[in-house]
Amino acid sequence: MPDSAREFFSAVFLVIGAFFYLAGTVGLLRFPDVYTRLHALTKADNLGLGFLVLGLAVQAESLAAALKLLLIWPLTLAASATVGYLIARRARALGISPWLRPEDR
Amino acid sequence: MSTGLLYALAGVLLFVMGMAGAIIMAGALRKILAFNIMGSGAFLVLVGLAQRDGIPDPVPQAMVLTGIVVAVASTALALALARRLAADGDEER
Amino acid sequence: MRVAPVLRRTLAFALLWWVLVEGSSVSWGIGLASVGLATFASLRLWPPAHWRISYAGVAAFAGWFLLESAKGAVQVAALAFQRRPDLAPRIIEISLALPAGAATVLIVNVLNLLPGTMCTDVEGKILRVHVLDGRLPVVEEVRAAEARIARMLGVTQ
Amino acid sequence: MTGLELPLALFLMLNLIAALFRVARGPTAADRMLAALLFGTTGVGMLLLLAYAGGHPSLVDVALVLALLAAIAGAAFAGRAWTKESDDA
Amino acid sequence: MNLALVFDLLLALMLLWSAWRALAAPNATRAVVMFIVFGLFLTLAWGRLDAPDIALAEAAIGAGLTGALLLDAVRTLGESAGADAGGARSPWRWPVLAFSPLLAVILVVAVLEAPQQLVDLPAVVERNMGLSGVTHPVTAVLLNFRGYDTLLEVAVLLAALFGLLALAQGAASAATRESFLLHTLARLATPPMIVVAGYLLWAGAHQPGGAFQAAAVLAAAAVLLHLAGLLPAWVAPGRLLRLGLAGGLLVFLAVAILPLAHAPLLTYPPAWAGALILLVETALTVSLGLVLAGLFLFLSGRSLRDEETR
Repeated sequence: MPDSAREFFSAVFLVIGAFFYLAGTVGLLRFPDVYTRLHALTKADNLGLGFLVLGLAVQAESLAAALKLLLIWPLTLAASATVGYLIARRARALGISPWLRPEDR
Repeated sequence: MSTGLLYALAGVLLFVMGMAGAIIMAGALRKILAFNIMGSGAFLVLVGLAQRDGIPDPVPQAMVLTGIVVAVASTALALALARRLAADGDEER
Repeated sequence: MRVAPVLRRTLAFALLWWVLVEGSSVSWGIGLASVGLATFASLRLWPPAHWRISYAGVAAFAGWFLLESAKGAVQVAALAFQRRPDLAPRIIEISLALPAGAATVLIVNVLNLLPGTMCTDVEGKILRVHVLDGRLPVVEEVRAAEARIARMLGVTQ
Repeated sequence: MTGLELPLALFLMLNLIAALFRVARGPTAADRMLAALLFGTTGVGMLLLLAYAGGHPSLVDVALVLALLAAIAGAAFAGRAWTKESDDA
Repeated sequence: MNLALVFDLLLALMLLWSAWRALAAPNATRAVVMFIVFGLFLTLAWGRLDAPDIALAEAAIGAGLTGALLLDAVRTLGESAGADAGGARSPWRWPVLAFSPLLAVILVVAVLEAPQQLVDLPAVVERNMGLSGVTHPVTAVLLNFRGYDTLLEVAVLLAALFGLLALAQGAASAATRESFLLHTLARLATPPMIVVAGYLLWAGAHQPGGAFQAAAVLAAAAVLLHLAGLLPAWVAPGRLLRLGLAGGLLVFLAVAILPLAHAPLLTYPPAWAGALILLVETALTVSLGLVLAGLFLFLSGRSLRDEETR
């Protein structure tokens, strides 16, 4: 790939990544309870990191360097999924009841 | 202002904050946290001040690296002391 | 002990080492030692099981997973940017068909990353799932995820 | 280097700050545990961007270590100290 | 305005904010959480200061060890140990609060007015790199130019562990049966952690990394295994563990003393320096990993209070 095309794809992926981070943060700020906030962080931020890693891997100098970047993503996914579960379970153990729509209550 | 100088100044403020905390705070755990913050401030000053011209300086970096490891060891020792103190306090009661 | 899993794991950790050192070939000594130690630790912590993992299944699963996790993020983004987030959360209970152990762990992890589901509890075969939008056909999606995992690991449901 | 790395690192920093203020406010103990998730995603992302923004390439290794260990802080948060009392004050 | 400067300013402010919250939070758990967040910001700051070696150590120790250590302490000491954040009862409160800004101003002026260094240390290190046996300056300083600092530091770590062993009393808690998800993660993540530790040890010779960082990752693996209930807390060190704990120091000492016949302490012959440093670093990685893990595993769950309630 020529360098200009690489830079273009890299920039596109990075911006998409940043968008999902923003979505995660907005969700965290606006969602009503800890369970919904968990959804925001475990889904949006993780995809944000995925795109960010992809955007940087496009720029990487060697295949191994790119793979090293891409390796970080599944590691974070595994950690996020596990920690998300631990927090949700803990929240239930603490007796925090989930937020419901007024008509569902 | 260079990056090094900025973090050195932040380090000064952290050091003073940690020192005040270590004197004022009552709980053992808070005192330990305050000491750690104080130490981190000193580390930032060490490295930041040496690099205020923007040239990385390996000597303070190596010192701080060992400092961090010693800090975690002393934190563990201090926590062990705090536990022993709490346990002895319970016995006297 | 069978040789194949040992070889497979050694190869995987050697690949990890190659990626970490970014292809450098200096000083393989430490590399060999740590790959050996890692393989030993992995065999101790996770003795080889008698699954028949299908590689085509893994590839298909990975593609599906990437697509679904993108969907999940888009769903969250859409909800987050709505003027009034249209959430209809509820907690549902699903009885798992997958065998206990690794397959269950995998489905819990996968559900946490897939659109609109977040596991809060596992009791035996009962899975309690927090759902972002209870109006969507979540149970069907969980069943589909189960089927894919079963196919990939070669286990019967 | 596309020139976007540093602005995006700054953008992630602003995200992290907003999220942390939210998380620190609670109201429940579980909300505060969400800080552990921010470590793994936003922290790692920022380190990677800094590495490619002309910083040291070794910051990728730092991000890798953080990603590998992110679960420990989370496990310690969720598994160890939280009780109902730590929520009241 | 310069974006890098904005980033640095924000980061510095967040350092101060998280440190402040760690001191002023209303209960111990929240204080510890903010302290862990402080560690994350500190990692980023080291990255900005072109100090990836320190950032690596801070990331590994901050995320892997400090949090677990402090949260465990909160559990055994109880929230009361960290209570009274305001310190309203301390007679020193007002004098200290009045004096602190003054001290801050004095120190800030001192930092701003600090004279230039008389010796240009980076240049000196640079000139002597050829003799060090490695190509990464921080490792050269740690294990060659200022090797005796590192030697004594390892001794200090060991002393801290002995002190902790002497203090720890009561029964160590058995491994708790944790969530099966964490269990799985720990079993899956430990082998890659070993490879990463090996990589960091390998990296030390020519790029950021080395024994300390590798040891911190190994210790973190042990902490994760313990948190997941796979590794019980250590009660008393057996013979093998004792050898492992002290081995690094012994190898370092042997390497330091051997050239004494024809050179001062800790001068390696340049031809051998690389190999000797690798030997010392490998031994240190194992020993320091065990020492750091021991700091958590010997202490974990021990408290008389637990026994009384039982």
